Amino acid sequence: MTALLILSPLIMLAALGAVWKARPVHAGLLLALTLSLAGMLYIALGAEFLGLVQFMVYVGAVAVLIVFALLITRPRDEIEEIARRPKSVGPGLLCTLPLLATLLYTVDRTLPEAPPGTADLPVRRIGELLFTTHAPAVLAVAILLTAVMLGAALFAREPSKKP
Amino acid sequence: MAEALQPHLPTLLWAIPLLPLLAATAVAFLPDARGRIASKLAIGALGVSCVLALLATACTLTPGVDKPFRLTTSATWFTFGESALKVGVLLDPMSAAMIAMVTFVALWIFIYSTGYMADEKRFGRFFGFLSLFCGAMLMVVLANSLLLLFIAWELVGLASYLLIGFYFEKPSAAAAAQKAFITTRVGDMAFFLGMIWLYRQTGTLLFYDGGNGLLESAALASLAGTTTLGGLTVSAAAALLLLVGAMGKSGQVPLHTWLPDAMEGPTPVSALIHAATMVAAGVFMVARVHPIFANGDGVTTALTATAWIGGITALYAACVAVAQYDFKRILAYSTVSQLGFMMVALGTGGVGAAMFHLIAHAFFKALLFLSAGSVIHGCHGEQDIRKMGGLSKPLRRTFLAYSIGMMALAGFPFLFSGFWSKEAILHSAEIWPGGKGPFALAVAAALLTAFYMTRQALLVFFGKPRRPGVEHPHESPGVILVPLYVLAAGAVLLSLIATPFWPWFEKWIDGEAARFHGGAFGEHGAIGLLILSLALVTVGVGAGWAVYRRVSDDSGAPDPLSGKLGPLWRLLENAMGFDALYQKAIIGPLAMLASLIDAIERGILVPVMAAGETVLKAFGRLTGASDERGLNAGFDGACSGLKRRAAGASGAQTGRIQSYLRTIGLGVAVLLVLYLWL
Amino acid sequence: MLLTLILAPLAGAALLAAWRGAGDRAAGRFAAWWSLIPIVLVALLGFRGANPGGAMAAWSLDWIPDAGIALTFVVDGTSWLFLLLTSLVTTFVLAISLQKGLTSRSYAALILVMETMLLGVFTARHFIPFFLCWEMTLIPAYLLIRLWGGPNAPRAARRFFIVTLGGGVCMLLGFLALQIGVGTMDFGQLAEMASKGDLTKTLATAFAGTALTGPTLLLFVAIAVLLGLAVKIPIVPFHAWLPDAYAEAPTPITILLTGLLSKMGVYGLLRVFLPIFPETFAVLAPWLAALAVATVLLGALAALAQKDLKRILAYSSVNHLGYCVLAAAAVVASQGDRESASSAISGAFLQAFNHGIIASAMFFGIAILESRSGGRRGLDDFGGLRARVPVLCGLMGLAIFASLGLPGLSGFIGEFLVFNGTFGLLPWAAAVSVLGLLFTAVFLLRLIRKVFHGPLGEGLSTWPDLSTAERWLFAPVIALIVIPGLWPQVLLRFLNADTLRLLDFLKP
Amino acid sequence: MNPLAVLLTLSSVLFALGLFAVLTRRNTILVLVGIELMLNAANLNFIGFWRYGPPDPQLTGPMFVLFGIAIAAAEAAVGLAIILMVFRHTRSTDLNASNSLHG
Amino acid sequence: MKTLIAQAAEPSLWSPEWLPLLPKRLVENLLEHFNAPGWLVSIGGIAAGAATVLAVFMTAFALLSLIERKTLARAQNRIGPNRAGPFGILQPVADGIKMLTKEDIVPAKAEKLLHLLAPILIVIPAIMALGVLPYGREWTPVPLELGLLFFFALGALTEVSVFIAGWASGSKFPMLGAMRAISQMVSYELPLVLSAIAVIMVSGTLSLPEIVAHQGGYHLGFLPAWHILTPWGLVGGLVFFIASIGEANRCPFDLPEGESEIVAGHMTEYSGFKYALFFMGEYLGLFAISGLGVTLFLGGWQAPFPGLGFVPSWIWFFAKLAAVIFLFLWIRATFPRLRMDQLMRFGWLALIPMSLLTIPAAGIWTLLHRAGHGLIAWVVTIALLVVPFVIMTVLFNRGLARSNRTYRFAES
Repeated sequence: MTALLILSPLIMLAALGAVWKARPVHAGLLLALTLSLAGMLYIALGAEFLGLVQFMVYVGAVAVLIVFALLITRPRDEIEEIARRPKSVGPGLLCTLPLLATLLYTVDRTLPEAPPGTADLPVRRIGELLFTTHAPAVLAVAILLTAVMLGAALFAREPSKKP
Repeated sequence: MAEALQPHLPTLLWAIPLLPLLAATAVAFLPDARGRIASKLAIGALGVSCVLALLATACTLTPGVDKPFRLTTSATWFTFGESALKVGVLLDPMSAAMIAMVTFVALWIFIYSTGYMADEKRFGRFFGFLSLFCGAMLMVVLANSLLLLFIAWELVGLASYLLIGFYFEKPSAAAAAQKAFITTRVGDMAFFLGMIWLYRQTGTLLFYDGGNGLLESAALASLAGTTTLGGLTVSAAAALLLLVGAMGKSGQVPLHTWLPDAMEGPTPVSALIHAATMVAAGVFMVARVHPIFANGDGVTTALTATAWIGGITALYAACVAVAQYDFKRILAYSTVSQLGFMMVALGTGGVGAAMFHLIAHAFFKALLFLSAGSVIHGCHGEQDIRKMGGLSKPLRRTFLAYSIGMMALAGFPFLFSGFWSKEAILHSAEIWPGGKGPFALAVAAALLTAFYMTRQALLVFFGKPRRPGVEHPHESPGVILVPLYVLAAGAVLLSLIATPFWPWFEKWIDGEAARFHGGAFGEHGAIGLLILSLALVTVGVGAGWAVYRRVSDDSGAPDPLSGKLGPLWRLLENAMGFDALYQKAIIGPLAMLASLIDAIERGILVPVMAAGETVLKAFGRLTGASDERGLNAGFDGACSGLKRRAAGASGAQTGRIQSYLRTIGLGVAVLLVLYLWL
Repeated sequence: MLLTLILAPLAGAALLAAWRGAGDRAAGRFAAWWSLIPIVLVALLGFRGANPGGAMAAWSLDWIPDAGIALTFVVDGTSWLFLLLTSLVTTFVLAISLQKGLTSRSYAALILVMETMLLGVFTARHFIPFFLCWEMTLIPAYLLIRLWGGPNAPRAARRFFIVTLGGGVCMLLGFLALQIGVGTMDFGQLAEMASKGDLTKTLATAFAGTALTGPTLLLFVAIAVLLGLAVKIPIVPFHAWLPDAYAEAPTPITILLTGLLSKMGVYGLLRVFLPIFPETFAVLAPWLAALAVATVLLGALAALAQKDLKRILAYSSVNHLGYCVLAAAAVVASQGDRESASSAISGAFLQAFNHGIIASAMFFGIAILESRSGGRRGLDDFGGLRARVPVLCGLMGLAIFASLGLPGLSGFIGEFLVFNGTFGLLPWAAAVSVLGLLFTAVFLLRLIRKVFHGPLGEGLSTWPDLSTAERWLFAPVIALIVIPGLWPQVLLRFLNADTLRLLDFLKP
Repeated sequence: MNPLAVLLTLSSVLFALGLFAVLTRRNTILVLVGIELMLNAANLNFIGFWRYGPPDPQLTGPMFVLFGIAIAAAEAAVGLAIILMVFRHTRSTDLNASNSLHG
Repeated sequence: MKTLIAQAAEPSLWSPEWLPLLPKRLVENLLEHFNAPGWLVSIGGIAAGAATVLAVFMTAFALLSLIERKTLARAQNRIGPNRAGPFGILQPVADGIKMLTKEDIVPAKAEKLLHLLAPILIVIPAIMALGVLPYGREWTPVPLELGLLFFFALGALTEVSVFIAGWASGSKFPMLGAMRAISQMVSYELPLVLSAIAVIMVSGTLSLPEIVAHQGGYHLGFLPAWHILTPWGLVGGLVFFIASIGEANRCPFDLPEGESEIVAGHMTEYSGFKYALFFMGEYLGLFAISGLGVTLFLGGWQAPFPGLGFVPSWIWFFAKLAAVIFLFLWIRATFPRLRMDQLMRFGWLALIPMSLLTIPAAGIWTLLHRAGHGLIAWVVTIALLVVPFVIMTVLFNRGLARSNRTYRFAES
């Protein structure tokens, strides 16, 4: 609970920064921060495995990929980059705020008293489930990832310069 | 020796036909340039087969046993449904005599061929085909199953086809090959039907199978017990069908026409296939299934038919042979005639006589053909006897061998196997209770045989060389001559084992021990028959001598007889017009029928189909048009109106995803607000 | 495994479709190699053998359970034989197309699609997948004839398509009637009902309004189904589409048509029609036997009158498949003569298989002649070729002799079994049909004489003999002609159990 | 205070922030950042309900998160690859620059 | 956070096996003696344990910086540092003093905060990673249940910090260096993790002490049951080793900081203490990853021969670690630096396929061993690994011979 109370505001702040920061790289790094904080939150909640996976995948792969892409696609003049605050904030807020309000309202209204819950996430059990109950899903994800790997490599390849 | 061999006999028996077949297969893969190797391979395989065959024959000579030696093996070839089809080999005196003869004669003909065909481009191929033939022929004689016999029978036909068509560049050879195959196939189809009929009736195709075989009592009783159309027993009907098969193969009238044409093949082929062995397969087959033919009371329909057909063939072919000019054609017709003799013997119950004549004929007819080959070889390929004459000097050694064969065929007394075998046949025909017709026909044929052989001998070897004719005839090399003498010796020596004094051969075939019997001539009027034979030979040879003693030197001069016989001569010259008859009565109508069917196909069926198609097409056009004019037009109009109106509305589409998303989001937000708060 | 087998060619076709940059030869080579996959799978199935229930492999999916429509595919020995034939012939066709420079990407892909459909037909045990595959073979076949065929190909292809489609529609109508009347289109269930005699009763109740009796109704249904099969086999007089289609199609495709497509008809007749309509078939049997005899004789005689080598062989195919129909007619006439009936059934299947192989070899020979002579294939265009191309002549001769039923080669076994079975049951039909065997020999030997024998024809003196590639292409087919001829058990062992099972359905 | 409520609030806020980023950021990559945030919010929910829900031997929540993470990685990779391709064409990552589908 | 409590009843405080835990236990005993609360005791214990590890590796770091220079010098026929102290043994001290006293320069265009953060972010994960390794039978500073996963998760952080370092410097060379470093680390992290998966499959656990325990015992009485001595383990270990060279940016994969091309990569704009931190981070990372390699494949603290159990287990660990580190140095002295495209090509086309192959091989190995077919397992796994290896070698070499030289990553 303590960790939750400490981490939640941090996560929100970091996420806010990721959304609002003008420089894309800052936003990307803040996303990494957000995600790693979320990973810590998972660990604090007892899901160490998920937390560590979150670290590995989100921080180690996704976030890095994003900042990497940001670097590659840097525009020629950096002034343009600085000017890129979020645009049409009004409509954005108009969409987002009712949603947020609804969500919070619903949480507030419908939530029963939380039971003490279980904090045990046995990795062995995860493994068993993955390769028994969820084996087809694992297979599907494996195929998906392979396809993604090949596809991404194909997409991102420099178009071959034919004479 | 024979005892030591006994346990291995089944294997050895299979090996006898398979060795030449394997050699043929191997030769098939050799290139043409390796002809010498091919010939050595073929001769080697056949030599081993020959040794094995003689050993096997030796095994059947067990004296003192009062029932025929019979060794059978069988194995399941395939199963269909629950039924198994068995094939096997059979060794009894009949097949033993045949394998010994086939391998021995064939071996010498092989050797002869290495000389005769030496200049041939496709030398190796030739030996491959010969090997194939020998293997198949041996399979025919060894088969213990009608099916296996039929299979080998057809393979023999294939080999014959290939060898007749060996000079396929010649259209006549190609046509002769096709004719041979198709004519024999007519018989084969009857054989096929007969075989299937027997199989359906008895459930087996094995000849001897420990009491369950086709030729054993149970099956025979079943065959005789069922009658079919025309009041014939199944036995008779099937036997007649088999007889048709035998007629095709053995060139009996009216399926004989292919055999003279088959002389288009190389001479060794004529000797081996179309004189000694294959054409005798029909006779052998009838002899093999003789129990079916003779299945019934007394003189059965099948036997009668066999005897009459044999007699007619014998006389017919002898007549035709008188009026031929081609060296080999004369011999071919003589073969047909002699096969007729064998059929007479079979029809009149003389299986032993028929088999003996078969073996003896194989020797002396092979000898005659080989001599003919030697003559043709020496005359640079000339085959017309009118252009020869006086060859006894330049071709003295050939002439010697030829004269032995000629005398055997003509039935010169005592020293020659032909005399004794013909004697036995006439004897069998004479005592036949079914009538004297076949006997009379055979006697007439025997007379003519002596006549036309004398004619041939005189025209070819005596007198002076005719002009225009053969220039510089020369003697053949030793490799050609040695086989001649070997066969000549055989033709003479065979006469020792089947005289009435010591009828060893016939008894052996029947499975009895032979005794020396000095008084044989005293029985059944045999002495009279002997005198008749002597008279026939004398008259025949004398008449020949009288007519052809002095023939003009001009090779263009007509035959002395042609003037006297007039139109009859021309009829004989054309072999009584069988070919023309078939052309008009069968081939022509068949071709017309085929064209008619083709015309119906193209003229009626296809137009019907096309008409149906047109109807469909018209329907399609109609619906298409209605779609085009009616439905589509209306739809297009509606669409274009809609398009115009839509153009105005498309301004809202900015192409910016986020503006779309925002719109969606606003919508969702409004919905949420409505849903939750109102 | 079965599904993999059926879909493997389709996957190959899909890959070809996706491979945009493929050159013609590359595509052809790919397809030929790819088509080895079904062969390997079929061989594996064969090695695995059948389980006691008789099925080597099975796959089923309740596709539309409400309508009782299931995608059921089963391989038993008989199906296996046809699968083998299909996979072998397809590979052969792809290989010779490649060798003759005919292939292109779409060509190879269409052939592969066709293979999948054929595999489906030969394994389907429910009418819906059966019929889907059955009709789907038409589209690739049509396109292949239409696009790669001779000058009159469009017309021939159109007729082929329309006539066979018409037959298919008849068949569909028949089975729809069964679906409406009986409520199932599963072959196994229908056969089960038929053997209990329920089919007639149920049909009569369902169509009570038509005032027709059950047997009459069943007769209509059976005739409708039979029409579809008759067009495909084809039985005289429904064969009119065939000579043109065979002659106009490019020769490899002709191999497909005769080697595989016509086998669908035979397969359907014996495996589908026979068990479901045994009694009706028995009523129809004399007529069918007459038609079969007509097919045999007419095919042979018509072949005698042809001048085009491919048309000769086309009619020869008609003739040979006539024996299969004859056997089928004999089977229903058996009335308990199990041995004859099993002989006829085995014979028909063997004949179908062997004809597929032999026809492949013969048409391949024609294809070689065509490519050497620049497209000529008239009977009189050649002559004396045996001197120039002895190997081709020898191999072609082997195929021809197998075709005319020379013992020791595969064609004989089928014919022997067919006649053996037929003679016991329909002796006259058998006796008359034997004439067909004779005529077959006549026109085939005439072919040899005109093409290979005699003096060398004009302009043929420069012909090369078979290349190594052509020899290797011939080799497997020739092996498949020789080996089953000497050792028929190699094929029959797959058939026997099924034959007996099929007979059990016919028990009165 | 109810820990679940805290978690859900957090996730709601994260989701809203992510949505806001998606709707307003002009750099396509940062739109992707927003999407990642939203996904993470969803994951957080799953974990929250697993942690403070009835015991579940099937571990549905964590399994879902696991797959979610894997698919998010895939989605990011493909998304970035697409963005790179677009960037090569237009030399810009501005989402509004790729509006060639406008009406 | 849950920890694996696997420590048995404690024997004498001074036994050699327990020697490394002495500080921790002393502090704990002391605190307990003063009746400190439980959490304080454990925190004190952890701090003392961490301090022990840190002290050990700081010393090792200092020594290694010297030994590396000495070894390289020997390899290049030089003498190496020999001025400070006997045999130059005081050289690290001298270096340290120099580093600390240098001016700390921050470029004008740099992002100040991130620029400061980067070196710290590099060191911290390295130290944390060192905390989970099992150094001895009784000595695992923080015995996590998910130790291996934890280790790799920390590895992810390194990439971010390298990126920050490169980007925050605000100049070209660090940027390029960072991009190289990241692409390299991402590429080489994959084979690293994949080859570890085989180990996880066979030992069935993510806990590092358990993995080491699993490698206890001897085949045939003398052959240690280390993973490296199985076919898949050999391949996996080699892949792991090569990938760890790449992951640690060591020669011949040291392109990100290749001085001849881009000065010093992402460290170009750093000086003084920050530079020292980077340096330290790299060396600690090297220790950590080598330690992990030793743990996963070389049997951790297990003795190489039976009968050597009397030697304290942590001595074995450090001996193996030293051997591996020496291998790193040796390779650095031997091989030339690769080109970027060669590096990527090698990583994706050679290491990843081979590491992928170890996974089925390990699976088959386990299954067959469970079924009792040890010999078959050898044959099958060897075939499974060798055949594709040969094929790949052929293909790889053929491709190399033909490929054009492209400098794709230098373009943008």
